[in-house]
Amino acid sequence: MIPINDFLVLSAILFSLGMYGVLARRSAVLILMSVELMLQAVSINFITFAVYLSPEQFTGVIFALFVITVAAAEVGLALAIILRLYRNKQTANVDEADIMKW
Amino acid sequence: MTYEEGIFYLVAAITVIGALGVVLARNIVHSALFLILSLLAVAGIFILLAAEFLAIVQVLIYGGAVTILILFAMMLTRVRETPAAVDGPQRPVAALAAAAFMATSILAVVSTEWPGNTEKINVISLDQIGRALFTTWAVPFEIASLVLIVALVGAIVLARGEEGE
Amino acid sequence: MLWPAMTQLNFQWELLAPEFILVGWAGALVLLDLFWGSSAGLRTGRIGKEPLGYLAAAGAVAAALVSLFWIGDHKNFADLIDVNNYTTLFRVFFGLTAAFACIASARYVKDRLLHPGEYYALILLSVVGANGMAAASELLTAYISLELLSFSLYVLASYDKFDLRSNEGGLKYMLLGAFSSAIFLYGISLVYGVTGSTHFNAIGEVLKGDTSDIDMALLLGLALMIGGLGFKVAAVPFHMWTPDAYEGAPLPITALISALSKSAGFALFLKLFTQAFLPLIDDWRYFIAALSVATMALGNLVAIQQQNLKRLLAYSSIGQVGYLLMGIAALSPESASALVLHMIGYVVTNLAVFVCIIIYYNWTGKEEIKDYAGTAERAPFLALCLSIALFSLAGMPLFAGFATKFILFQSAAQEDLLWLAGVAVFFSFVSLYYYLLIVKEMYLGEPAERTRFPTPWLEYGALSLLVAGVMFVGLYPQPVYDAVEDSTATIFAAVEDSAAVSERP
Amino acid sequence: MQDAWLMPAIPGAAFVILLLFGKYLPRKGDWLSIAAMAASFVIFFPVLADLLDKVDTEGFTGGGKSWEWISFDTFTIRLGFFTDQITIVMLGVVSFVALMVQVYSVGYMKGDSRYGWYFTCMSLFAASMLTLVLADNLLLLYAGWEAVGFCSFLLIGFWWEKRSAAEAAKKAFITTRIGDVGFLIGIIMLWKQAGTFDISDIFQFAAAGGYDSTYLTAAVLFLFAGAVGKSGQFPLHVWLPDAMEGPTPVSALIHAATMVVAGVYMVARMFPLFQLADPVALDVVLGLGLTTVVLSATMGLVATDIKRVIAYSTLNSLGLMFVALGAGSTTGAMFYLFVHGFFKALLFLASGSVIHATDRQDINDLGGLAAKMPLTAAVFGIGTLSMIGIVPLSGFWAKDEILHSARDAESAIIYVIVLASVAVTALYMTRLYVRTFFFQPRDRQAREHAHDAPLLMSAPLLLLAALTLVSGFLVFDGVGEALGFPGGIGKFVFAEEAEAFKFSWEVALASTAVALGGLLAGFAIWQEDAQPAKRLGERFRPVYELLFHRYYVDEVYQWAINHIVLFAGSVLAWFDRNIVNDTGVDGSAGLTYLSGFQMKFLETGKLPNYALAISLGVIVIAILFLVLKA
Amino acid sequence: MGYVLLALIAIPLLSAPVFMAVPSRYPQLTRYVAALGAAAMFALSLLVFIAYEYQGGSGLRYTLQWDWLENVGLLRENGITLHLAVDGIAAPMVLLTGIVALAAVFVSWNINFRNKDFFVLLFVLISGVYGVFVSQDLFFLFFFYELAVLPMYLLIAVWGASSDFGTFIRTKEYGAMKLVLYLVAGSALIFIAIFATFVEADKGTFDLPALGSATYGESFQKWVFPLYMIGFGVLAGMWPLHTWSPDGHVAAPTGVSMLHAGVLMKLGAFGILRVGITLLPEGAHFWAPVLMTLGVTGALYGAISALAQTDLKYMVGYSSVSHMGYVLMGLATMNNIGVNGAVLQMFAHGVMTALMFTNVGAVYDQAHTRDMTTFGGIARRMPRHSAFFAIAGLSSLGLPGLAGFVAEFHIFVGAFRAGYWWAGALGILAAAITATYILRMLAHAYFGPLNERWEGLKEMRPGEQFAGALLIAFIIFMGVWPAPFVDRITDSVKNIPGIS
Repeated sequence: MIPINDFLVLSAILFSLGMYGVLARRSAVLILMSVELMLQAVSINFITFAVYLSPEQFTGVIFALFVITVAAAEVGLALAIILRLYRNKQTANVDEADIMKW
Repeated sequence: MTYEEGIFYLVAAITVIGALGVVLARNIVHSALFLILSLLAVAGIFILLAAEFLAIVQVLIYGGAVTILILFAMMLTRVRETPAAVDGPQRPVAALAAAAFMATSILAVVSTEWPGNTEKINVISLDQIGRALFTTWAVPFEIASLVLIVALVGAIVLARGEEGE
Repeated sequence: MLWPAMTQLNFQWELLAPEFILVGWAGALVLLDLFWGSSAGLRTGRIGKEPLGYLAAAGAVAAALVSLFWIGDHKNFADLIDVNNYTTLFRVFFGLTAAFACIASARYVKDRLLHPGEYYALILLSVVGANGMAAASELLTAYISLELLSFSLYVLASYDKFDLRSNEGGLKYMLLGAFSSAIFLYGISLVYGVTGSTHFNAIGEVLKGDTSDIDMALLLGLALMIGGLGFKVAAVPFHMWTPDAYEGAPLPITALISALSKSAGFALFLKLFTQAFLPLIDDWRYFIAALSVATMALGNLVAIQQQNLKRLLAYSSIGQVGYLLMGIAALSPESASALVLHMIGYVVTNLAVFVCIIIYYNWTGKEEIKDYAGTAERAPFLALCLSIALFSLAGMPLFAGFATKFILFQSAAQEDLLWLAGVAVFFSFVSLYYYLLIVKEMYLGEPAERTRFPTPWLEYGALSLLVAGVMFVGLYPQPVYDAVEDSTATIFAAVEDSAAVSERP
Repeated sequence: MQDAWLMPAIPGAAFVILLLFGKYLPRKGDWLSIAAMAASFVIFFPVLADLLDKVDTEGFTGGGKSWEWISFDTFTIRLGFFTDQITIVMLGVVSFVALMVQVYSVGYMKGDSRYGWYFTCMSLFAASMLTLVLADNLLLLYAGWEAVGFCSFLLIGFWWEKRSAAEAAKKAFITTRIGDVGFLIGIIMLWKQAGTFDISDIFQFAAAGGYDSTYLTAAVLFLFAGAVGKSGQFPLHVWLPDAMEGPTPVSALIHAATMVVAGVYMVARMFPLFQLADPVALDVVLGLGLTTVVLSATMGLVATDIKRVIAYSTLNSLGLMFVALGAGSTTGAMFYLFVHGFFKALLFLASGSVIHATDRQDINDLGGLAAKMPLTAAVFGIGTLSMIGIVPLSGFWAKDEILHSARDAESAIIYVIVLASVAVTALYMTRLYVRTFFFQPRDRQAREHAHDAPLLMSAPLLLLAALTLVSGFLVFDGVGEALGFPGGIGKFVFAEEAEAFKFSWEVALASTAVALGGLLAGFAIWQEDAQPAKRLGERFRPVYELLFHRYYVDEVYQWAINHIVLFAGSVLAWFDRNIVNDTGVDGSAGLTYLSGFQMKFLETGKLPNYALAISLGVIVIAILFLVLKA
Repeated sequence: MGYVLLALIAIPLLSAPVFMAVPSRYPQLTRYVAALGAAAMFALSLLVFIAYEYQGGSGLRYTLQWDWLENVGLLRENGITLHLAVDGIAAPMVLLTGIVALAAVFVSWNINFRNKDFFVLLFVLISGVYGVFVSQDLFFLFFFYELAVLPMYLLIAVWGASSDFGTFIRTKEYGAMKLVLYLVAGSALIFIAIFATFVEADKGTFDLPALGSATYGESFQKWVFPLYMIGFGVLAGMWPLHTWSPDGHVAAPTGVSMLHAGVLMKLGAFGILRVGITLLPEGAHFWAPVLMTLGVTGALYGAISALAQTDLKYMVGYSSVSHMGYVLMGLATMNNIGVNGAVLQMFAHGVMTALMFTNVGAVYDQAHTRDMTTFGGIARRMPRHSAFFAIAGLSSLGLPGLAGFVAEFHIFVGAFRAGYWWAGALGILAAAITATYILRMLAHAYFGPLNERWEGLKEMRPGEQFAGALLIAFIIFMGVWPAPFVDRITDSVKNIPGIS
């Protein structure tokens, strides 16, 4: 069988990559995509723990289900906001959205 | 190495490659495509975890809805496809931070002795999930529906073009 | 611990009545807006929708009143939602907060925003989310409630569609919010992994035992959760969104973010850390204390530099978070009630400040500090109320800030965190400076013109209520404090009773 | 004697009435002030009689009445009034001279815009001075001491519209105040060991050996500092000549007869302590007295203002009194004080008449007044001769006592110096007299209008002159016996350690010779248009300059005040403003502000930076968690 | 009688609505209301002082205790109570407040710009001051302490005056801000000390008598006392934390300066005594030499600085620093004579500095300058004013028969008794320097030939004369017959632990 740590390490890698994406990217859409990667890692974690460690309650699985749902909603909402910004400012680049600072 | 492990490593590799593609690709559309790859691979991981239902959900919601939404958004926002427009000046620091986090989290995960049987995957049936979802977890389920409504209403209110725009 | 069979779970749906009222009311408002607008033929939706705000406020108050029904109860819904004094306190508190936000919104929305029905509906839904955060006894419910609150606020923050600052603030708020909730979730997943449960009490039960095997993942998870919650309550260094979101959001929403989001965050923070992580307090105490110091320092020092009143209030609210975090760092029954007491005092005061600013904005459309020059002459009552509220924020006597800060700091000192109390006192002193700058502008500045502003009776009424609240808490906090202590006592009692969790109805 | 307290109380009451209602009283209430003073003087006689009755009683050390003022715990202050032999001498002088001066003032001050205020101050002065004299404890003594200083301030600055008067008043008060610093320290030092302010209790305590010798020496030296200031001894003598800015009767009363001798009185009063202390204490008294004698005598030679010359003579006399004290002769000092009160008041009042009549007070503007003002010239002459020390005027007898004690002192130089000072005194007093009353007037106009003072002003002059003539005889046993105190004033004053009147032809002849020599030399030098004096002045130009500039002491002080005290003040003010405030206070505020200014740039407005902050926060917490746990 | 104390706090606070009710177009009515309120306070203060029985007993009189917050959180039975009482130390302070408040109202008579607001704020200030003096609960003591600071900013910044001194400018906003921040900074330390005290006492109450009966460890006392000392010391103008005082006084309107220098600064010294020394006697003993040094330094430093000032208000401001230095010296003696002296000096300085500010204000109102070098001979035009000023000055330089002497004398004696002979001697020297600057000022500004520029000056207003006369009456009363004060003060000082 596959040891639990393999999944967890994969999840950690995925999460870190997502984090990197959020930090390094300039496009709002790309940042959003990176966040999705992080959420994927979370889902993997939840399911892994559920199936390995607490199958009798499998809260993890349910949790993962909710994470995916929320993530989808999040994408929809975020894209609407990005679109709004783009309409007003003709950019989806987060670096350029800095009229408010200091 | 059992064949299961073999498959796992393969799928995991695809996942990671996809993820790398998402965060590294210079072309934003490529990133989106990599994302699809990665998402699908994660669905594969779910299957390896015996959570087929979630894999399906994953494919449907992510592979379908989300990615299409993202591609739409890309087209609507006509992102300039220069590398400079894609990556920020913060890349080196970002890489360091992400690496540090990765090291920390992997270390933490590996050095933890998980309580319970860490070798055996337990199958959780769809029946169980469905039952739990509508009884035990009814409240979060309903709140989640509110979340979706909010997102929906919000997206409409915000994205909708107004008179005179 | 055994997972109770489903049949043992309590499904008294009436326990969730306030939330049902809120949701129903929200739906009704959307519909009302839809039909009212078209039937009146006012298609722009800009005129005549003012009463919607008052209706929404009525809904929020109704929810608050209904929740009073469960005073003294110790019930839970499906082991996910606690209905006890803690929940009741926050339900009432959130309901009233939202009601004031709605009243303050009415004129503002009428003048400046589209889609009022949805606007008020979202406010009511955000209250549902906030209620859920305070009531949840389990992480999934807490998380999903948190997202409900956040989503509502994301939308509301971006609600001024044609204002670049609103767009930008909303975007930052949303993306960072998503990022931080990913972090929070990752933390939850790790904690879930090591404890096998998402129930606060169950987690606490596990952590009471020997945790040396699972320390690494557990602490990593804890760090991530602190990050996620820190974002929600705007603790340094997770606070960066706050000034921008505050500045960008429509004014009533800024008020809502500062009041509702923050206090809901703390309600969850407090409950989670009390019921789940109290056994590890020696591990995390000093981190929270450090966050607290950093938060107070940055919030108050940077606030000095601000020109924009909303932004200043954002930083000042960050500073306040620093004080509130002391209550977590010193976590004990006393400090918990002190924290909640201070939070209530702070939120009431802050709402008063925002109502003042909104009134002023409705008059002039300005929100820079220098625009307040001579307000004392043009609107003496407003200037007086704003001064009182600002002095309260600075912790001056007669007003809520003094008594509640005193109690909060004392509770930290009691838990061997005298140094932290000292730092807090110092920054509280720094804060007086920038509050005084506003007072100075109002009383010493030369007004642009000398005419009096028209009196907005309703808003002034709300303002008077809030200022009365500020004075009440400042002059006679006993009833509020008693109520707060009754409520926080329940979450600590739950810790002690957690062994008997399965015997619950 | 129990009721000696009435003596200050009556003028005190008069003061209060005058202060509050003076404006509404007829004649601005001058009569009230004088009546009060007269009543006070009348009371002096029963008090004296009472004392004379009791003075022979065994173990008599004086007596009086006291009230509790402050009391708590072990700390009690009783304020009371007390009479003994020393007091009575001073009381006589004060009450009599004060009465004379007030009567004189009615004429002298007539028409002044602040006529009523003048008498108000005079009443206050009389009350304070009598309190000082009668005080049975050091605190009340100090209170009286300060109060007379304050009155002196008010009266020197009486014509405060004159810049010089305002300045002189200020100078007088501050200079004496410097001495009072020491005085108060001394008082508290004495209290600290004895636990009481009561003078007789302190004596008992000291006699019982309660004070350590060094400690006591320090304490009495501090006390003496007060006397130095009050009695114008070097180096705090500078205020007295300037004090002549006040109305002349004031100079007569305060700056000649009473207040300035308070220092002598106080030292005499506390003399038992001086004796118990290390001899150094008395040496200091003597040394400063001697220095003052020398300085004032020489400065008197070149001063041209009548009043200033007399003021130098006052300094001179005060110096002599301290010499006597330093040499251990309280009798000499007190006796000189007694007679000095009369003849110096006389001199001042007479000079007041001159000034009143001519409106001039520079001797270079005067001259030849004897014919116009015969009475004034006569009484002035009596005063002058007494001051010079010519037999049989009172000054002679008193000075003789002092010369005796100086001769008995350790060093012959003292005797020589005192003798020399007698000569110099004779010289400048002669100069003063000659220049004022004889020869050609230098300002004819002034002479034209000159006339003797009216009766009201002359009567005090005559009375004082009479006393100047006879009071010296009190030293004789016979005189004393006739008056009720056998043994003369010497025995009377210090019944315990009576000092008999000393007389030796040797000293008397020496002093008379020297005095006459000075007198004749003075007459020779300053006759007619004073050519010899001018020649001498040219010849010894530097000496003249030195004397004319009063040894540059005032200049040095002024320089010190300007360049050290005020400079220190401005440095401190600068320090306070720029270092303490602008750097220390505003600086730390600025630092806070600046740190906020730096911190605000953390908020870059760029989302990735925000995300980075979140990540780093989480990572740092996580790593620290793990490191700390591991 | 406890209700009298409550009334002292409540009258000024409850006057606020009354003031609000007065229409703005009747400024005169506002003044009458203010005068009435102040007169009532004065009468009650006098009552409190006179009726205080000082023979025997615990020292607390007129106790009134109302529950405020208890059995909740950290608080146990009687956790925080509105516990009002006076003791022999508070009684003269209450009287002082009454006197100065009444005088300040009359001096502020001619404030026309928004005089309603002015009196409201002024009365809040007065309420805070009374509160501190009569509180027997640490929380409320601090509450009122801050309350007294609260209105200061507006009082100074709105009704104050900026000054241009050529080389530097002190705006009223600066003075106000500095004053308020300084005082709050000081109270920050007190805050911390109170927390520590509460924890250490472990009584679950802030009641001062209860806290007084607790035991505090020696090391605890040693580190907490300086917090109280410095924290309260700021308000007491303790060197080198005094700079708010001259600048603040200069910027403030006259009535506020009077209250501030006259009463508010006393709160600091009062706090050190009532809280610091009473609760932590061992700490006080340990730190007494430091306090003594600071006190002496302040006395000398203030006096010398005053010497260099040409601005009348700065001079008075620095003289306040100097005199508060005496108060601290008195406290540092830790014996009953010195502490008595300190309290006496609080009263004496309060009255005389109020008088000084009255005078400075009177002349400034007409001349619009306070530069003493530009004056000269104005005693001719304003004789009463000059006499008042002179009396204030003489009291401050310690002329026997006036209040200042009695107080300073006690302090010096106390210092000598405690073995601080050097401090006593320097203190006396500082008094001599005081004489120098007071007389310099009088000679420069009031005496000498009348400067033509000031021909038009008039005598000060009747209201100011009344205020002055009131203050002088007490200066003389205390100077001549201090026993009523001393008896009351002693009654309580002897109960303070650690005072020998």
